[in-house]
Amino acid sequence: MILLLTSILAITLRAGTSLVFATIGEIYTEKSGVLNLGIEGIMLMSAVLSFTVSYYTGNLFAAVVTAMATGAVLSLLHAFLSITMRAQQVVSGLSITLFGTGMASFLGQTLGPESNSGYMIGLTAAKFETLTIPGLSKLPVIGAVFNQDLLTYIVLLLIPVAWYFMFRTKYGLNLRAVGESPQTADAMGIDVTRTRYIYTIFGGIMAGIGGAHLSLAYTPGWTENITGGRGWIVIALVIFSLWNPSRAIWGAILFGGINAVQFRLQASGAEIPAPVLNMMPYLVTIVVLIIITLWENRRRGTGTPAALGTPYQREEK
Amino acid sequence: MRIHFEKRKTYSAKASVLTPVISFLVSLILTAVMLAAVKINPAEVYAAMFRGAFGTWRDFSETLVKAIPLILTSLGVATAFKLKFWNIGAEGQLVLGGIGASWVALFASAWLPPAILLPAAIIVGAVAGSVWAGVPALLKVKLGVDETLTTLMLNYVAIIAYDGIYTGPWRDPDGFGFPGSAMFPEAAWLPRLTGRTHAGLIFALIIAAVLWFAFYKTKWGFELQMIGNNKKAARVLGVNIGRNIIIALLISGAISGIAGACEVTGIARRLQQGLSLGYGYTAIIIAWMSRLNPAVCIPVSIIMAGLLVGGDSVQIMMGVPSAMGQVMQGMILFPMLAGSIFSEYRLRLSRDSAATAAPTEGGLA
Amino acid sequence: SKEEEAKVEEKAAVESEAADEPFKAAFVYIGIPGDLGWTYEHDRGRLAAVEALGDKIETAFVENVPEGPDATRVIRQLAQQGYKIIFTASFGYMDPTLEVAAEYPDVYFEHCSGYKTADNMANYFGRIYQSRYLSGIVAGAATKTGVIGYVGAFPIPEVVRGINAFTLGVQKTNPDAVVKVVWTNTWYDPVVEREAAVALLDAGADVIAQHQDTTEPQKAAAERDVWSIGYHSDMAKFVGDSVLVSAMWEFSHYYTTRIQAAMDGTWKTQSYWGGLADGDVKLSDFSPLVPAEIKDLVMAEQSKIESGEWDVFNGPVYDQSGAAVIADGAVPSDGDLANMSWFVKGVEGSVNQ
Amino acid sequence: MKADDSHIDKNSPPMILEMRGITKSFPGVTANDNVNLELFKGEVLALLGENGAGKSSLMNVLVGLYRPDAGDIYVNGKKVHIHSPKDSMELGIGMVHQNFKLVDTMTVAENVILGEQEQRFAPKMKEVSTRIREISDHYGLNVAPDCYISELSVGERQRVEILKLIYRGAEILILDEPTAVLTPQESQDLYKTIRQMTSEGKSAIFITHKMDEVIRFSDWVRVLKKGKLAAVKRTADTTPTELARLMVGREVLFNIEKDEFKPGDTILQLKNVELKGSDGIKLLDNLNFEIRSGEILGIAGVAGNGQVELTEIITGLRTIDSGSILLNERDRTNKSPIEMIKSGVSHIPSDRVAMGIVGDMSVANNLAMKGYREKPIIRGGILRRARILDLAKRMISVFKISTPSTNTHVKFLSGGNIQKTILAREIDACGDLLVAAYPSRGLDVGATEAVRTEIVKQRDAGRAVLLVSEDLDELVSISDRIAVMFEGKIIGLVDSNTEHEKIGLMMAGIK
Ligand SMILES: Nc1ncnc2c1ncn2[C@@H]1O[C@H](COP(=O)(O)OP(=O)(O)OP(=O)(O)O)[C@@H](O)[C@H]1O
Ligand SMILES: Nc1ncnc2c1ncn2[C@@H]1O[C@H](COP(=O)(O)OP(=O)(O)OP(=O)(O)O)[C@@H](O)[C@H]1O
Ligand SMILES: [Mg+2]
Ligand SMILES: [Mg+2]
Repeated sequence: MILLLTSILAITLRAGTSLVFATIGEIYTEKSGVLNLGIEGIMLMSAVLSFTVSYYTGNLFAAVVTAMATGAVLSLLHAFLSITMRAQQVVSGLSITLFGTGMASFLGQTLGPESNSGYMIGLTAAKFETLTIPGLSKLPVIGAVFNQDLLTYIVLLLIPVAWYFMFRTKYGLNLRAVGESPQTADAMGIDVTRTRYIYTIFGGIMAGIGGAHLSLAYTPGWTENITGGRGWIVIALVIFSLWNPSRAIWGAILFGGINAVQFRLQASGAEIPAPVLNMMPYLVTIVVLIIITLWENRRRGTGTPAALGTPYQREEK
Repeated sequence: MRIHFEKRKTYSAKASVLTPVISFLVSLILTAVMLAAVKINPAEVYAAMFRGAFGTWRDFSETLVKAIPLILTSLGVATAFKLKFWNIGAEGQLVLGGIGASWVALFASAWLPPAILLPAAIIVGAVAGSVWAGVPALLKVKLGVDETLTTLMLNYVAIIAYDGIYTGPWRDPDGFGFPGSAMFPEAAWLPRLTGRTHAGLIFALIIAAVLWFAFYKTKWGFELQMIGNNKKAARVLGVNIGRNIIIALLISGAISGIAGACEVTGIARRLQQGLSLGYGYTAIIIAWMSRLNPAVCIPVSIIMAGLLVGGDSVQIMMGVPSAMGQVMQGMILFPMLAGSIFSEYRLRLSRDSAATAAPTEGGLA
Repeated sequence: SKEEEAKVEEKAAVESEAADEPFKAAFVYIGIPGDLGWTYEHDRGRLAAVEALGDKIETAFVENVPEGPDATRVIRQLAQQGYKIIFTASFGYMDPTLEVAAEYPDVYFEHCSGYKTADNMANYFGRIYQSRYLSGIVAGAATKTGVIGYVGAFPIPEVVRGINAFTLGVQKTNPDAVVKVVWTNTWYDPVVEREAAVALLDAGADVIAQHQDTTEPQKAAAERDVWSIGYHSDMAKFVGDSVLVSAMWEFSHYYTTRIQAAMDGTWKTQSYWGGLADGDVKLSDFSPLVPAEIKDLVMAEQSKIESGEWDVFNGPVYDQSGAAVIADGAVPSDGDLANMSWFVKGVEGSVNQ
Repeated sequence: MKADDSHIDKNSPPMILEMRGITKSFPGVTANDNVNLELFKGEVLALLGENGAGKSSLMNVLVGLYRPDAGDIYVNGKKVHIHSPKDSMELGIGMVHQNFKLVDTMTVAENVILGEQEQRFAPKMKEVSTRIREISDHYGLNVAPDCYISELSVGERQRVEILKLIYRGAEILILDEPTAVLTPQESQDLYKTIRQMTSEGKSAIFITHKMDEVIRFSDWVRVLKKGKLAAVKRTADTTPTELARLMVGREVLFNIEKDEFKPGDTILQLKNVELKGSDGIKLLDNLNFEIRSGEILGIAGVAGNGQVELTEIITGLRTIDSGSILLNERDRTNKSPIEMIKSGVSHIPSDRVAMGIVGDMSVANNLAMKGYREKPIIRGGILRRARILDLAKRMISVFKISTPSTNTHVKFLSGGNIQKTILAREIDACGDLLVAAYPSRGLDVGATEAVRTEIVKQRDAGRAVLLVSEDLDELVSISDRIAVMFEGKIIGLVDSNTEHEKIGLMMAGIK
């Protein structure tokens, strides 16, 4: 039992890492008032490009930096379209996803070596290995936490930092104000446009790292559609977290964990039809959201940034 | 010198026609540059795309085949978006519509007179789609649960259920165990108009017309507009918001459900792999590009379908990877999005008294 | 009508074709040739045909064609473009192929993995279960825990048959071993496939087999330093020696002969289900980790099957409840095999009906 | 405008701020046309003008929210470039906006330090709170630093806004209609605070529509008219009547004429009405009263004592926990808003922009938002645009709504015209009862006059009116009876000629 829990926790954290990176990033983006539905495309592009860099240079650092740069560039495009050009954020994000998905697939078929007919698929490259922390990793259940790859450790540390930054620092305060009431933020001397650009790009960078975690650590290598739609799950997890980075981990655990649990149920010979079990992560997410909505509504409201999705311009009524 | 956008006092008709045209041209140029960069001849690509999508009557009819579900789902999406209800579950609602219609076609033929089998299938499909949209609507209205998440999650649930059904219980008993239901009885086939273009096109056009009328000419549309723009005021003015959301979402889901029902009764005529092709997501783009105007949804859907169909032709005729099709769609949308600002704003150049000033909001320094 | 016009145009195009122009063959794929799985194998077959027939033929493929309404259009466009033989390589293309075949009687159509035929439409598939059986022998010999994990996509007969054949092979070397099955409800999702494999590994499996489209289950096994069995292609190339052996497709022979037949005008419709003997399915090279005596055993079994004296599902075969579904000495028909929706004894899991 | 300088005499304190030739136009309107302004150290300047005269625009230019088309600003005699509120704050200029600039989901303390440059990386909220308390104590701005804005009353929010400025060391305070939402007592306190600050050397500009405030609390008055500077006066040398005439260009009636009080049948009756909040506290406590036809019942009270809730239960926006509501002797307890509308209840809501209009729809549509359900606008299920336009044109002329066109989005209208739009719509559809909450809040003298006149006209026509207001003058001048609310109870029901002091005491809970 303990062993089972340890193993579920271990895979859950691993599975959740890319989700948490991207979710934290998107929480920040949305808190500034910008909705970025391009996460899926960003994650895919970052996954393929970081893997390519890892393949050719063997340098994981360079690979992750590439992923971050990819995320930054694509989210900059989104920022330009939705903040400066005031385009529909929903469509802009979806277009980024369209473009990113296609481009990632195209690059995955062209960047590879001649010997592999240009494909990146099927190659192996430097990847993030599991770094076992001696001693701690032997603990029951909790040990799973100390048996992860570098990016997972980073994300675990990042969660409290992201929470602290958002809720305890002046920059976090300014950020929340921009998403909640850009008019107020502007009147208080906060540069709304700049803030939105910064956090949209930050969100892209984080999604980029999330993509890199897939191709460099969790499922090392490049496979078509490596994300399997996780960019959309990220959008759901942001809502699920009620825009609080400290809750991102629970969403990811729920989501990654339920899959781990449902496959284990199947493996243990449970008599529940497989499709019903396969639906579990989605159904449970809905049910849990209902519960926390009821709970949070009573306490303080759900944290949805009031100005989410609305462009802001001074001198405009 | 300072460049900034100034809101137009009145909506400019000229700008609203010119803008998309110019944006589209810019799109073509940018995409051409990108294609040339990866050593693909853009002129050939465009020619192949155009020929593939609109070249012959037959090609155009295939484009229409693709446009039908896009029109219907984008109408469904637009109905919900009118109320600022972010229904991104059109995909799941379409799938449920397909399942519902298939259920009638497969199992009700035993006791339903053939004449009403097809209408019954479409209606049940619509109802199934309605239910799938109604649940998030109820959760939103009664409990305040965010609809973006619930509608998205229900897409996955619908697709898993659908996969489970045609590979499992509804599998054709004479199909050697292969996935997919039995063929529907002919009474449940949606008639075809030309080529494979089926009567779903007529539904799409009728629904678009009805919705257009409802949005702009009826009390209900007036109330939708009120709710969509200011919920609080609408409530004060006696509009029942909860009920309107639920009604609109039932309609929204029903339209997407009809899309699914038409797909199964008009194209495959059985329940099998290939119902969920992402129409419900493309519909979101179309609805927005059409500014939620049902009449505009039709041409935009046809253009979008043309892009998709043409993309395949490019692959066939030029051996360009299929991924390029998606890349091009994105590339075409970006300038269109950037250009959308010009129908409401105009670019103004002004002399700035303090030329060295730091850039501020609203200004692109 | 417009349709007739189109056909006339088409005829004209065909007739104007000079005799020395290459014969055009097209392939419709569900994935991309770089998927290292199903589509990769078909494309290997296509390239082999090009190799064999040289510039007498010209081939093209269309990738990522979704099953459903798009397939019909793509197939029709290929026919319109003057392709004389069109291979459609996914189950869901069956009806679309049939539909277009009816419109283009002069074009030959070949559909893979279905069951419908027409005068100008054949179907073809391979008895991959035979390779699965052989790979099961290797897995049975390898397992120490007596638990083998099997990641399955959907509980359809093709997958079930593979699991059963594999299990029978396992029992050849390890009669008490169990094959645990989990269903992912997806053909292709690297992350989900991996998670399913890890769940099986946690349940004690030390060999992982799969019916999926990526190599993730095998990779997950390799990361735990246990073994796996490949499918589709020789997965050892991408994962390493921990892939003991792979059950492989081999379409080169079929594609070459059928295109040749079409060129010669000797093409006839058929329902083709080739096996080891025909060279349409095979086993990859063994990993160095496989002991020689097991290799010998596998070879012996292979020649027994190739010779036709025995096949995998010759009775008796018992289902999970212990009942002899295929009686002692009975030989199931191809129809029975095609319809298989029950698990043999030794499989842990359920075929949900 | 050289003439301007004439008012500066040699004894004037040093000029701390000067705006010269400010011009600012929006598509279609020139909000400020070559406007000059001077402010002297330690003095208070009142800015007057009709709704839409350009007062807020001028101040927004000053704090860097609007970019002027022309003009210069001098602070302490030095020309400055103000491009954003950050710049103005650095110059010690701070503004309390007409529409509060507060983030509802944050605490008072968080709002106070929002955007503050010098703040440390991770602000020590304890220290901030302590500092806020010091300031509160010093200036009598009582507010709890850890409260969420969403939990505060408007008066408290107002104080937070001022706290923000003081906290940042503003030397020049701009207050845009600070008292529009305050009770007389709160207004008094506010001006006391301002006076205290000016006595410490700070200066202030305030905008208001209340003439008595101008006379009592300012040193200088500037009047804007249609974007132009119309007059500059020393407060001591002018009178309310003169100021009103300068603003509006005609004489303004401060006393509304009305017919003799001849109440008819009972229209609205409340019996033992009780309403509880989510925390179980009684928001309305055993309310019993009636309003007769031809009567205006004024509701007085300090904001937050149940007045808004009272209007909401009568208009169906909230359901009561016990008791009953009768309209024309029919039980209408806990009916929905639409049922109340159909029973003949009209409603001018307390927050006109948030609850009264749909900003992104046209003026015509907004005017039709009551009538769209019925003939002649709807016929055979079809909405007839032409009828909507007819209706709109009629209302626009009857109620003198000033709008560029019937097609203009209503959000672009001035506050007064937005209120007139609501009034027109509600009165046109009114049956027997008109519920008006703060109908003249933020309106200029002319518009206020128009609104009050209209309400009295409804009474004279035999309707029953429930009028909630914080403005005692308004209540006294147009109500027939006044009910004073305190902590959800009606603490007294008095005649309208009861003296102010007595009502004021009751508002504080003292009978
Ligand atoms: N951001 C803006 N966009 C367009 N027009 C504006 C904007 N701000 C103000 N205006 C217009 O400029 C004119 C002056 O408005 P302003 O708000 O300065 O008036 P005001 O004197 O403050 O009126 P009130 O007493 O109602 O507050 C009005 O016609 C108004 O509609
Ligand atoms: N009553 C409230 N009303 C509005 N916003 C609130 C309220 N309470 C908290 N918040 C917002 O939420 C933010 C986070 O609050 P807090 O620091 O308590 O979060 P937390 O400790 O992460 O919450 P939890 O641990 O309960 O999930 C606050 O800074 C504030 O902006
Ligand atoms: Mg103002
Ligand atoms: Mg104003």
